[in-house]
Amino acid sequence: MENKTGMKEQILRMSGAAVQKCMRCGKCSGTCPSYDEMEYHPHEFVYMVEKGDVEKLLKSESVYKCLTCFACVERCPRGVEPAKVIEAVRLEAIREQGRNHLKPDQIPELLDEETPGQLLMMALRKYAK
Amino acid sequence: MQEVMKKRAIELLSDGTVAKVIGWMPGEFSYDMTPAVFTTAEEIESNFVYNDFCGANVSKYVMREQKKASDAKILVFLKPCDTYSFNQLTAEHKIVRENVYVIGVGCDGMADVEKIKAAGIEGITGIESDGDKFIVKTVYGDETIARADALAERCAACKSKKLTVYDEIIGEDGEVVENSGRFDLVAKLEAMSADERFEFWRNELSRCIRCNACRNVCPACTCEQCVFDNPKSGIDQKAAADSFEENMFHIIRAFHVAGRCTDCGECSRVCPQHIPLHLLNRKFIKDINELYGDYQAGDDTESKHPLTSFTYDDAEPSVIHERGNE
Amino acid sequence: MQVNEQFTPTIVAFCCNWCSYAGADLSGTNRLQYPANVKIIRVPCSCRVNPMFILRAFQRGADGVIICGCHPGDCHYTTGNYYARRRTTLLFSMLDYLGIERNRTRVEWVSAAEGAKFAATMNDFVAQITELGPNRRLEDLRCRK
Amino acid sequence: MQRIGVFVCHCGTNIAGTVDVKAVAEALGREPSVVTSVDYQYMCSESGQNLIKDAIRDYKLTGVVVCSCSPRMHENTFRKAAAAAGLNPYMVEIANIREQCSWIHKDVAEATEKAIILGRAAIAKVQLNAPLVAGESPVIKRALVIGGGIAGIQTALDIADAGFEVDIVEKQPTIGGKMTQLDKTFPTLDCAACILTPKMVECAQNELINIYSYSEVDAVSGFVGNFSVKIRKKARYVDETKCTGCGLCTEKCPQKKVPNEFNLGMDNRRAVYIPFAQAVPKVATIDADYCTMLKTGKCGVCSKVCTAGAINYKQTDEIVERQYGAIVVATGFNPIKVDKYDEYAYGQSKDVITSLEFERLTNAAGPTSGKLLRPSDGKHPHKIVFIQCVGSRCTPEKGKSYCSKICCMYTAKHAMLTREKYPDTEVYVFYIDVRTPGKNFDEFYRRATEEYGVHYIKGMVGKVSPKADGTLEVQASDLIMNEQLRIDADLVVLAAAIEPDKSARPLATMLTASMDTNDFFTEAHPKLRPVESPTAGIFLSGACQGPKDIPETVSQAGAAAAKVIGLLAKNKLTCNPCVAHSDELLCNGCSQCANVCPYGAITYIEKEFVMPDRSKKIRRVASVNPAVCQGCGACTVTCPSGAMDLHGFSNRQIMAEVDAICK
Repeated sequence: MENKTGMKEQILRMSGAAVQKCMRCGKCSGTCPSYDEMEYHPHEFVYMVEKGDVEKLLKSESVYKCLTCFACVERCPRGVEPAKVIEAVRLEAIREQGRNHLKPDQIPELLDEETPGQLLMMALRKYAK
Repeated sequence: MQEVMKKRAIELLSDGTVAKVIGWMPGEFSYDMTPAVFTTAEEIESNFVYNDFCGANVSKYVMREQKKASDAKILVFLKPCDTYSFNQLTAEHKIVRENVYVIGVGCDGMADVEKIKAAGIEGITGIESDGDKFIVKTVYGDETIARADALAERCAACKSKKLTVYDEIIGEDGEVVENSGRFDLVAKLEAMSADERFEFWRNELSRCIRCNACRNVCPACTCEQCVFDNPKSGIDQKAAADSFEENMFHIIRAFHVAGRCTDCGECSRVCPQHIPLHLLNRKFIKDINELYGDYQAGDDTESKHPLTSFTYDDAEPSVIHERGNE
Repeated sequence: MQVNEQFTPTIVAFCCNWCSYAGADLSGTNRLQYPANVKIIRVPCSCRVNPMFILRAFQRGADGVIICGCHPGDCHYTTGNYYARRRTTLLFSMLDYLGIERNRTRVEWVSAAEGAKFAATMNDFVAQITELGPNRRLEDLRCRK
Repeated sequence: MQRIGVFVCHCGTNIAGTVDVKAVAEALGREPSVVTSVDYQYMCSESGQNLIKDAIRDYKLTGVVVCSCSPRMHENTFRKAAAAAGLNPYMVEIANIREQCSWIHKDVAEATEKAIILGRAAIAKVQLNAPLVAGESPVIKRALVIGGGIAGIQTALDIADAGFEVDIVEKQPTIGGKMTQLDKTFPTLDCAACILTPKMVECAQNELINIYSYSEVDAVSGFVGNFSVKIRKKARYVDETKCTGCGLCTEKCPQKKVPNEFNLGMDNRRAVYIPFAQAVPKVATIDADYCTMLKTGKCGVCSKVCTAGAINYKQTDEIVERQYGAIVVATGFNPIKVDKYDEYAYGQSKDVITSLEFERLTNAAGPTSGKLLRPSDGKHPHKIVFIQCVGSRCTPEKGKSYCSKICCMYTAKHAMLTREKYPDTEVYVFYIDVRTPGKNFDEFYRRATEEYGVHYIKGMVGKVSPKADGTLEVQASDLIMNEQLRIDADLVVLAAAIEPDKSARPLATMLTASMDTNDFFTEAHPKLRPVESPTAGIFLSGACQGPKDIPETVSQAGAAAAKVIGLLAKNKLTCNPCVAHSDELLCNGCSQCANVCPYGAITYIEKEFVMPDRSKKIRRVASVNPAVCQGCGACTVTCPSGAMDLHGFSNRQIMAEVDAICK
C-alpha cells in the first residue's frame, strides 16, 4: 500500500497534473485518436492514478500507444492534462526497467523553437530504441 | 542636467504655465540638499540645485503647497522613486494632478554623504557623477570615490528607475529593476531565530528618540493629526516611556502605511538614530507580494491597495504560525 | 510577584457579534468548559478589531490575544472577515518579525453553530499560552501586575 | 461623570449556582461612578425590569450595566426598560455572566472573579457611552425594477398588487425577456408564450406599472428609501403614444436584410420592426444601424405608410430622472458564446446549434414555423446529438466554473419533444451527470428515456467533424461501455452555459451592489437573505443572482417583491444608530474607508472649514450616510488617523474594555 501511494506521488510529481480535479466526463477519451489501440484509456489513466492503482498501467501496452497529441489536454474542461499523466506513467515504466533511451547530448541538435520541449523528450523516450 | 532643469523651470515660470517650482537647494551644508519651493527666476538661478545629493523625495511638498493654495499651478521635478509617491498621493486625493506640471528626471542612484565622509573625504562642497565614479568637490580640491562605495543603500537596492508619471522627461527614463535584492536584509532577519530578531529590533528601536522625523518625511503619513498626537485617540504618546511604546509606535506606523508605502526609504534616510525603519515597511511589502501577489504602491492611481481589497481564497493567518523559524 | 506558582495567563478574545460571540454563547448553553481566564470582548465584526486593540491588550498584561469571526464567505457584512484576514495575517507576521512569540496571537473562524469548536479552540489556546509563559516581549513594565 | 447602576441577575440558579452574585454586586458597587449595585432573582422579569426603572429614576442614573445572560438574549429587553424610565437605551451595557461565565465554569471562586471582571469591563465601556438617537429617513413609495423578463414582470406585478407604483426599465423594445423565445416549459410542457403573454399584458394594463421599454439605467444616486435614478429612453424614432402597433411599416420597409435577433439571426427582419406579435408595448422600433432614412436621409417609406403619424426620424435619446424607495435588479442571463470551443465546430457548421436556437427551430413563431429542419439544407434531421455542459463546470480558463442548472432539464425536454413529434428520429444525449433536483424533474427525465426512448450516454463528446456528405461525425466516449463511439449526426445541439447579462457589471457599480467573480449579484446572506443585496434597498430577482429555472425565478421574484413591499409600506426608516461617523476635522479625505465599505455608505464631500486664523478653506472629507451604514467597522480600522469611529463600539470603548479585562 505504501509503495502504491509512493508510486502515485511520484507520477503526480512528474506530470504536474491535477488528477483530483477530474469530474469523470470522459471528454479525454472521447477525443482520443488512439482510443481503439489502448487497453486503458485516458480517463482510466487519470482515475486509476488517482486511486493509486498504478501497477496495471505500468504493465499495459497502453502507455506506448498514446500519441502525445495533447488533444485531451487541450479539451479537458477541468485542466487535468491526461496526456501528462500517461507520459509520467510511461516514464515510470521505463525507469523501472532501467531503460532510459534518452541521450542528453542529442537533445540540443533536435531542438527547434517550434517544438515543445516536452514533446521532444517524449518522442525520444518512446522511439529511440 | 541641472542647467537644463533650471532653464526649463524658468521658461515655465515666465510663460505663466506654473506659479511655483519645487526642487532642491542647499541646506545647512552644501551636501544636504533640501526640498525647496521657488517662485522667481532669480531664486532658481541662484539656489536651484540638482546633483547626486538630491535624494530627498519632494512629492510630499506638492501636497503641502497645494494645501496652501490648491489652485496654484506647480512645477515639480520628480525622480523615479518620487513618482511612485506622487501617484500614491494622487490616488489618495492629496494632490490635484491637473494643477501640477511634472518633469520626470532620470536617476542613477544618489550618493550617501555619510559613506563619503567615512571614506575620509572632508570639506565637501559638491558632487558630480562620472560613470562608475563620483567626483566629490571639496575645499581641498576634487576627490574621486567608486560609485559602489558611495551609493546610498536604498539606491544600491533600487526597485525601479522607471518614471511612472510625468508631463515631460529630462534625462533618461529607466525600467523597473528585476531582482533588486531589496528584500535580502528582510530575508536575513526572517532566517534568524525569534530571540535573535527580538534582540536585533530591541537594539534598533530602543534608540528611538521619538523625534518624529520618519513620520514627517513619509509621503504616506498624511493624516491631519496623527493618532499618537491626538489625546482623544486613547493611545497618544509624546515620547516612548517604555520599550512597549517604542514598539507600538513603529508597528502601528508601519501598519498604517502598509499597502501604501512605496518603499522610497526616506524614513531611514532622515532617522537621526540610524534605525533601519525601512526594514519594517519592506517586511510588509515582502509579505504582501508573497501572500497576495506582487503589488507596488504608486504604480498607478487607480488600483485598491492590498489592505483595502481581498480575494476569496487569501492565505489564512495561520500561515504565520506554520512557517519555519520560531 | 508570582514565583514558581502555576502561571494562569490572561487571554483576550475578540468575537464578532454574529458568529463567534453566538458560538461562545452556544458553548455556554451546551455547558462546554473552557478556562475562566479567557475573557470575551464583543465587536460587531472581526474587521472592527484594530491592531491597536491587540497591542493594547499585550501592553496592559494580556498573555494571548485571539480573534474569532465568521467563516470566510459567511460574514454578516459580506466582506468584513476578508479584510480582517489580511490585516491580522500581516500584523501577526510583523510581530513575529520583531521576535515576539508568534503563538501569542491567533485567528479562528467560529460559526454560531460551532459551540464545541469554540470551547476546544479556547482550551487549546490557553494550553498554548500557558506553555509559552508570561508575555515579556510586548509588555509595558508599568502595567506589570 | 456618569452615574452608573449595576444590576446582577441570579437567573434562578443558572448564574447564582456558580457565581456568588452578592459578592459580584458588592465588588462592582465599589467601582468608580457606580452609585448603586444590586442583585435580583430574575432581572428580565417584570419586577426585575421595574427594579431597573426605579433605580434609574431614584439615583438619576446616566448608565446601566446588567450582569446577566447574553446580550443576544435580552439586550433589547433592558434597553426598552431603560427607555421607559427616560434613559437613552444605548446607555445600557450587558455583562454576559451566564453563557460566558456561570455555565462554563464549575469553581465558584473562579467564576465569581471572572464575573466581576466582565462587570468591570461593561462599566468601563458604559463610562464612555454616549446617548445615541436612531435617525429616520423617509421612504419614497415607488419601486424600480431593472429588467423586464419573467423575473422583473413577476416582481412588478406583485409590488403593484400591494398598491405601490412600479417602473420597469427594459433595454429591449419589448418586455418578456428570454422566456418569450422559449417553446415549451419543463416539466409540464405548457407553452411558454401562453403563460407569459398574459402577464405581459397585465403589466401594460396595470395602472400602477409604468414600462420604460428600449431604455437603460444611466445613473443611480441616493440610498435606501430615497434613490434617484436617471433613465435613458433610447431613441426608437417612433412616437410610442401615437403608434398603434398595426405593423404596416414593418411590412413595407424596403430594408429586409436585418438579422432577426429574436430568432437568433436564423432569419431576417426589417429595419423597422416589432420583435414579435405579442410584444408589450406593441410599438414599432426603427433600428438606426440599418434604416436607410437615418443613414442616408433617403427613403421615408415607413413615415409615408404610417396613418397614425407616429414615425419621427428626429427623435433623440431622452433622460428621465425619477425617485424610488427600492430598486430590484432583474437583469437575467444570456447563453455564453460557444464558438471558442473549436471541437464542437459551432462556427464551422450551420447544423451545430445552441439549445436556444433549437427552441426557436421548434417554436411555431420561429423561422421554420415550428418544423424541426436543419439550418443548412432545410431537411428533416434523423439523428440528433445533444451535448451537455458546454462551457459549464470548467476551469475558469475554459469556461464557467458553475453548473448552469437548467440545461439537464431543457435538454430532456428537447429530446422528448423531438421523439414525440418525429418518432423516426434517433436522439442521443451525452451527459456527465443528469441533475434533476426539482419537483417532478427526475420523473420527467425518466420519461424521456423510458417512454420516449432517448439514448442517454454517460460520456462526453470529444470532437464534432463536419463531413462532405453534410453529416456531422460525433466522436465521443461511452464511459459505461468503456468504448469510443462515432455517430453520424444530422444535427448537434449544444447546451451552452449561461452567464449574467453584460449590463449587470456596470449596473452593479452604479448601485454599489456587490458581485461575485462570475458577475452574479451576491446576496446579503446566502441562506437567510437570498433576495436582498448587501446594499440596503437593492433587491435581487431571477438569474442575475445565479442560474435559475422559471419556477425558481418566479418564486424569487415574488420574494423580492415581498421584501420591497415590506420596505415601501413604511413611512420612515429607523436607522441603526451604531454606525460609523467621521470626525471631519481629523479626516484627510484619502478614500481608503470608502474602498472597504461593502454598502457604499461613505461618500466624499467638499466642505468649507474656518481655520484658526479665520480664513476659510474647502477640504475633502468623508461623510457616512447613517441610513446605509450597517456598522461593521471595516472603515474604522482602515482609517489611520482614527477620524472614522463607530458609535456603540468606539475605539476608546473597546480599549477601555481591554484595559478592564487585563488589569
